[in-house]
Parts: sequence; structure tokens; C-alpha cells
Amino acid sequence: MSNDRPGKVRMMQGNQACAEGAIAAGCRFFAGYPITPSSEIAENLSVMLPRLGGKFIQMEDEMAAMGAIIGAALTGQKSMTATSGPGFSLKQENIGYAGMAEVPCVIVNVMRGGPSTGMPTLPAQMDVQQARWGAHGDRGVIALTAKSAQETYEQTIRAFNLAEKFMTPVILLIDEITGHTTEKVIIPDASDIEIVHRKKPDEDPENYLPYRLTDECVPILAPFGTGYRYNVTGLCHNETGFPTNDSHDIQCLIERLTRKIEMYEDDIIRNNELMLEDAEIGVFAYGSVARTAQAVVRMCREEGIKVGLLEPKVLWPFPAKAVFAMAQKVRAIVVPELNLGQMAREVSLASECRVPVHKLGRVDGRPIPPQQLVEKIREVV
Amino acid sequence: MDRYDVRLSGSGGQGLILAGKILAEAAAIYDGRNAVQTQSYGPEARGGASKAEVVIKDGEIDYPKAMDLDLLLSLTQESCTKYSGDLKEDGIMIVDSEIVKYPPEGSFKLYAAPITSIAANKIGKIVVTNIVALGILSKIAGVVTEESMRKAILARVPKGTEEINMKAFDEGWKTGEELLAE
Amino acid sequence: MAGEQSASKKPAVITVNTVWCKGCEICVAFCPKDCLEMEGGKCKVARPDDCIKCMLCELRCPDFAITVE
Amino acid sequence: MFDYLQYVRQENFPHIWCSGCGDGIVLKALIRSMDKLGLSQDETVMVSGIGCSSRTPGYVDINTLHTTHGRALAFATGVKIANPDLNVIVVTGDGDATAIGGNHFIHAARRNIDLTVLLYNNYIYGMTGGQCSPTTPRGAYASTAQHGNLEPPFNISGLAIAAGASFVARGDVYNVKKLETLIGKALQKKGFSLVEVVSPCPTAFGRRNRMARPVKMMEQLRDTVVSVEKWEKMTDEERKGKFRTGILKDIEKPEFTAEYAKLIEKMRPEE
Repeated sequence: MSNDRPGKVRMMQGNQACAEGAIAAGCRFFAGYPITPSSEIAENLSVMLPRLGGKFIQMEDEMAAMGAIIGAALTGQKSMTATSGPGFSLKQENIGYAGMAEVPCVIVNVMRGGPSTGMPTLPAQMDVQQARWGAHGDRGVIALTAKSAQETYEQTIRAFNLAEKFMTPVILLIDEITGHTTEKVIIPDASDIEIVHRKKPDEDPENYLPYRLTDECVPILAPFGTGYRYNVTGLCHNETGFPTNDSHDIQCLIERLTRKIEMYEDDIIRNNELMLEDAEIGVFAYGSVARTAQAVVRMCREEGIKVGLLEPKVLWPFPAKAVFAMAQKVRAIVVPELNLGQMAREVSLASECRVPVHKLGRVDGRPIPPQQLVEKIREVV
Repeated sequence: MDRYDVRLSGSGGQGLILAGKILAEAAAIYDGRNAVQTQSYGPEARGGASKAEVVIKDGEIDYPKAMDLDLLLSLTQESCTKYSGDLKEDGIMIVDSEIVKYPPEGSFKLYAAPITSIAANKIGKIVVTNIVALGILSKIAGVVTEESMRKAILARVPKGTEEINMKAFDEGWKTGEELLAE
Repeated sequence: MAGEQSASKKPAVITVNTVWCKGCEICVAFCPKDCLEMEGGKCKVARPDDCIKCMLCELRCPDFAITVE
Repeated sequence: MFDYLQYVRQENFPHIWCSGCGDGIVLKALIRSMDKLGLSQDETVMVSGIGCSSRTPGYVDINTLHTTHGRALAFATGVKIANPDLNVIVVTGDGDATAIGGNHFIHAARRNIDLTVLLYNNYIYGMTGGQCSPTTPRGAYASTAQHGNLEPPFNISGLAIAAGASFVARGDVYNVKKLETLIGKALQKKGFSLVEVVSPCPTAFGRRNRMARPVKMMEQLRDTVVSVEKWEKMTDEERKGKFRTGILKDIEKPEFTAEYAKLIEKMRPEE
């Protein structure tokens, strides 16, 4: 939102910024299914993609949309889908597939409240743990978040970059407030945007192993149709890509799927800190709630309460180190969120009982206004 | 400038979300400040109480929803009753005089004009009610320049409707002047 | 395919890959000339000279185990 | 001699299918059709879901994608739209395509996207142990219909026709040469094309329904299959217990990826 960056200034909704970010990242395939409050992402891309020679398709259901983007990604296209809570649940099996088969793609979830159909038109942050553990099985997960239209634009690009770099589905969690808030977005020149493309194999097709074990832990999958014929499966497989029941191969695979994210945590995780150096009360807030928290840090400082903010831009992998560092400095941590403590739980774990962690969970479909958080902090003090 | 919080309320289908976007763009793009526009809506595409909110500020806007309202526009009785609680004591309330028969009492300044009728009768198109309202509120609030409002409207309205929308804005602006003079 | 085969006068060479054969007996049961037999749960070429190279055993073998030349 | 070996991944043989399973017979017919049409192995993709038939991709030396249960058509739709130059073949079964994947099946047909679908219909869930499927005949026995199946079965080809497929054929693994011809026609068709292949499952279906021997199941096929031409001349009485094979529908209609290419072309001047 700072005005000093070069670029073109436009007013847009978070959902539109997401579509613009996808295009800037090189996304040329979108498959989706209508669901409030994410539908504007699909609507915008249905207009933009064919103009760029890209492909848009509204599929028959959420599972189909997720399957279609995996299929498209295997041809080398950067692919995306967008949904909201119930649709995210329906996609989980195929998100797990993309994790297992190591197919890069981006899933945007404009969160609304649940369980079930819950609150279609109202904001919530209730899918934070679903993003981590929604699909069955064990693997590393990358999930980003954003609090404004500008950040949504930037984080959508980053989601594609991380997907391509680590060959994995990447989730972007925004909420109804961010998705539907119209505000300034500074669109940088294309030359100023860092774009990552997945690696291409450099060996002959005869020697090619799609899931070759390397120190990097990230496979190199050749796009279908480029002369490298291999098999992709959701079953446990070995380096060849064919299914296996070999205990060693299976153990290696599942461990690698977790390790390939864990070992790069420091590169992936990004946090924003506000007045944390001398803070006595630490606030941990993400997504649209981080905006409330920013306002509250300033309001409390005016009152003489030393509050600081730790705002993660990446929810998974969880920024445990930053939370632990904060826990060593402050007297208490407050976690305001639009759920009943999904991240507060992680914060408690990461702070290793150094300080009390106070939850402020609002689940009535309304944002947390600054006054409510200020009162909570006064109570904690 | 400190935050200026505006809420445009009425019923779904009156074009208040578009009006909110226009107001925000006038402030942010053409006046070069910051503005955020948010909305709150129910499952109905038409009818029901609906609101669009705009926060205007020179610096970064953290909390994006309107808090203490500087200005409330209400085009229906239901929305006026439901959404007027956050209006500041010295705030501004603009209502459709023919529809909002029972505005709440308070120390705020109340301006009432037959906004819907102006659109329907003087302009001849009820769909421009939102633009008439924008004309009135931008004159009364004085928070966005007239020139920027005109540019923002022209950039947003469908091609071929520029003239009628400008006419609606002029009429609203004039009504605003009259209300201020009273 | 059948036309090519009948034009050839060479005797048929029927090969069975007994590692791949799963002994379903389909080839044996539907050979019009009764050239094949089962032996130890696998297909065995018993009377190759009777083969008319109709190819049906090869076409119907689910296991990719029979070829006729 | 036809050389199947250049098309298969020999390292994965012998395959996992049971003795007498028709799946290998279908695969061979497909390979011969591909060879006859000269389809490039590099530019052909096979997509499958879950089940016995869906293990086919592991054995074919092309680009292969073994997906989640029921979703093969969704993945295949993504592959085809993203790169319409690829030949995309979907291999699926009666349960995979018409139970859990029924929605994708009807919509891929409605969309008329250029996919060739080989649907192996064996009336049963073979891989999971013989549970009844949407095509298990009424009264037949299955591990979840041990008192006899109460439900009426789907007519899969009829379903595809009703949903809008441009090419629908039914074949069987007894009449292998005819099957090969039908698959060849389906591969050449620009549009959604289905070949429903009636293919026996002696292990999971046959054993429970007094046809444990593969030969017995093949004989039953031989005795119940009627060509569409002959079918037309039969009385209702004569048709009882029999089914048609051959081309059931073959029409020209707009194909999705071709229509999309036109849209992109139309958008170009605006750039």
C-alpha cells in the first residue's frame, strides 16, 4: 500500500488482484467451480485468459476443477483453481494427489465460515488447519496468506513461484474481507517481478527418472508431450514413477515429501514485524485480522501499552522460530483470529510454554474491530 | 487527514456497491489519497439491507471496515435503522426524505432529499439514484474533489450512459448545495 | 492381418512366454484347429503343424504371452 | 508378427490382472489400433482412475497418468485443454466412470471434448473384492449383494449417448478384431468418443455367478453378443438376454478444444 513503489496504480478487489497476480505469474490455465466468496477470481480469469491464449474452464464440480489443473500442470502449464471452504474440502483428495505426485499448482481459498455451508457471504479464517491437514497422509505443505489487495497480488505470484520451485501444490488463504475489499494495487512492471519456472530435465529420455532422488529433494517432471515418457501415480512409487510396495522406497518417499519443505523453511517463511523489539505484549495475527492488529499496536502505544505484532505471510510451514523468539521477549501473546484458536494452538506449541497465549476468537462472521482487540489486550495487561 | 468513514446503505440492487467503488476511486486514483471500499451483503441479489463502506485517509488504512461513521447515506428505512448506530455525534446523515420517514434522533447533521424521486422524475431513470446520491454526498461531505468524482464516474459507468450519469451527478450536486444553504 | 497370414506357406511358429502366461485356457478353448493344450497350468503348443495362423490365440491372450509367426 | 513389446513397459510384466481377465485383451486391441493409426508414443497420454482397468497405464510406454478414483476424465480434460495437440486416451471401469465418476462422465460427454474413453465394463468392483457396481445385473451376486443385487443396472453407452457424446460404440473381448476396429474409429473421432468394452472378470464376478472359468465367461460373451445390424432385425423376444455391439452413435458436432481455439483467435485483435 505504500505509494513510493514504481508501477501502475489501480483500484481493485482482492479477488481481482488475485487474478491479476496469477496472470503476472504466468498462469495460463484455470479450472474452477462457482462458490461465494471466491467467484470473482474465476470471473476475472474467464475474461483475461482467452485474450492471452490461456485456457479457462468451469468444471462440473470442485473435484473436477482440482483434477483438471493437475492434468494441465503436467503439460507444463502454470495452473490454478480458486474456491472457498466447502469447495476446499471437496478438493482435498486431489490436493493430496498433487502433493504425492509432486505436481505444481496453486489453490486459492477465499475463506468463509463453517462447518458445512456455514456463512457464504461472511468472513472467517476457519480453514487454516484444513490447509495443513485436510488431505489424508503425511507431507509438507506450503500455505500463504494476504491481508490486502496488494498483498494478494504479490502472494499469488509467490504461490506460483514456490509451487514451481518445490514441485508442490501451494495454497493461498485469504478471507472474504480481503477478497472483497477494493483498494489500491500497484502493479509493477513485468520486468520487476520475479518469476520462477520449474526445472526441465537435462538428461536423455533413456536415462530420465522422474522422481530421481537428489540432494535437493525436488523432482524434475518433464511436461507431457516433450519426449520423456513416464508414469505419474498417486500410489506410493519409486524413482521411476511406477507403484511400489517396497518398504524402503515408501519410507524414503513419504519422508522426502515432508523434508523437501522442511529443509527450505527458512527460504519459504516470511514474517512482518511491527514494534516487536521492545514489546511487552505480542500479537500474532494474519490475513485481514493483521490489519486490525496494526491499528491496535498504534492505539495501545498511544495509551502507553507496549504492544508489538508478529504477522506471518506464510502460515505453513509454521513460523515456529519467530514465535519462539517473540515468546522470549514478551510477557504474553494474544492471538486474534476468525476461528476458535486454530493458530493459537500452533503459537502455544511454538512458544514452548514460555509465556501465556491468549486466544481471541470471533466466529460470528464479523471482523474483529480494533476496539475489541484493545480490550482484550487491556485485560491481559 | 485522519480517517473519513462513509457508509452507503439501502437495499440490494440500488447500485450502492458501485457508488462505493466510484467514491473510493475518486479519492484514491484521482485525488491521490488512500481509500478502501468494502461491502457487506446477504444472500439476496436484490432487496434486503445492503451496505458499502468507504474509508478515506491520507496514510495507510489498516482496519478496512468503517468504524465511527463520518457520513451515513440511507436510501431505505430498514437500512437507516439497522446501520445508523455507528454514526459519530458530529457526523452527517443523508437520507431519502420520501422513503426514510423515521430517521433516528441524534446530534448528527441530518440532510433529507427525495433522492430516488430526483432520479426517477428529474433525470428520468431510477437506475441513476446512486449517482444522484453521490452528487449530494460529495458536495456535502467535501471530502473528495468534484473533478475527481466526475472522472471516477465516467470511468465506471457503462459506455453510452456517460451523459445521463453526469446529469444525475449535477442534479445531486445542486441538491447538495441547496441542502447546505438551508 | 488374416489375409497376410494365409498367403504365407511357411509353417507357423507359435511361441509361449510361460513366465507371463497365467493359464486362463482361453487360447486353448477357442483355437479352431485345436493346436494348443494345457500342461502344468500353462499353455503348451501341441500341434503346431495344424495351425492356420488365424491369430485368434494371440489376439485373445490377455497376458501378452503368445505370438504366432 | 505384431510386436507389442515396443509399446509396453516390459519391466512391469507379468501384469497384475488375474488369469482370464479381459483387461489385457483390450490393451492389446488398443495397442494395435494405435500402431495402425501411427499415433506417436511421445504425443499420446493415457489417463486412468482407480480400479483394475485403471492399472493399464503402468504397462503402456506412453505418457501415463494414474489418478484418483473416478476423476480420470477431469484430469484428462485438463491435459487436453492445456495441450490440444496431445492424443488423450482415458481408461476407466464401470465403477470408476459411472459411480464415483458419473458426474465427470456425463459432463465430458456433454462438453464433447476430444477424449477417447475405453470403459471396461466387467459388472463389478474387481480390485476391491467383488462389490456390486452400477452395471451389476439385477439378481447377480456380489460381495455386497450376497442375496442377489436389487438394483437395476446402467446402460453405459445409452448414458453417454443421452449426455451428448459424438461417438459411442460397444465392443467385447471375444470379438477382438471388431473391438480393434471400434477403438480405431474412436481414436480418429474428433470429439468425446466412448468405447464400452464388455470384459469378463472371472475372479470377482464369475466365481460368484457360476462362471469361475475364464473360458466359461468367454463362451457366454460369444453366445450373447449380437451385432447392431443383426439386432435391428430381431424381435424383442429374440433380444432377451443379449446385447448389441458395434457403433451406436457417430455424429459430427462442435468439439470443445476446437471451439476454444476459435475463441482465442477471436480475442486476438483486441490485444
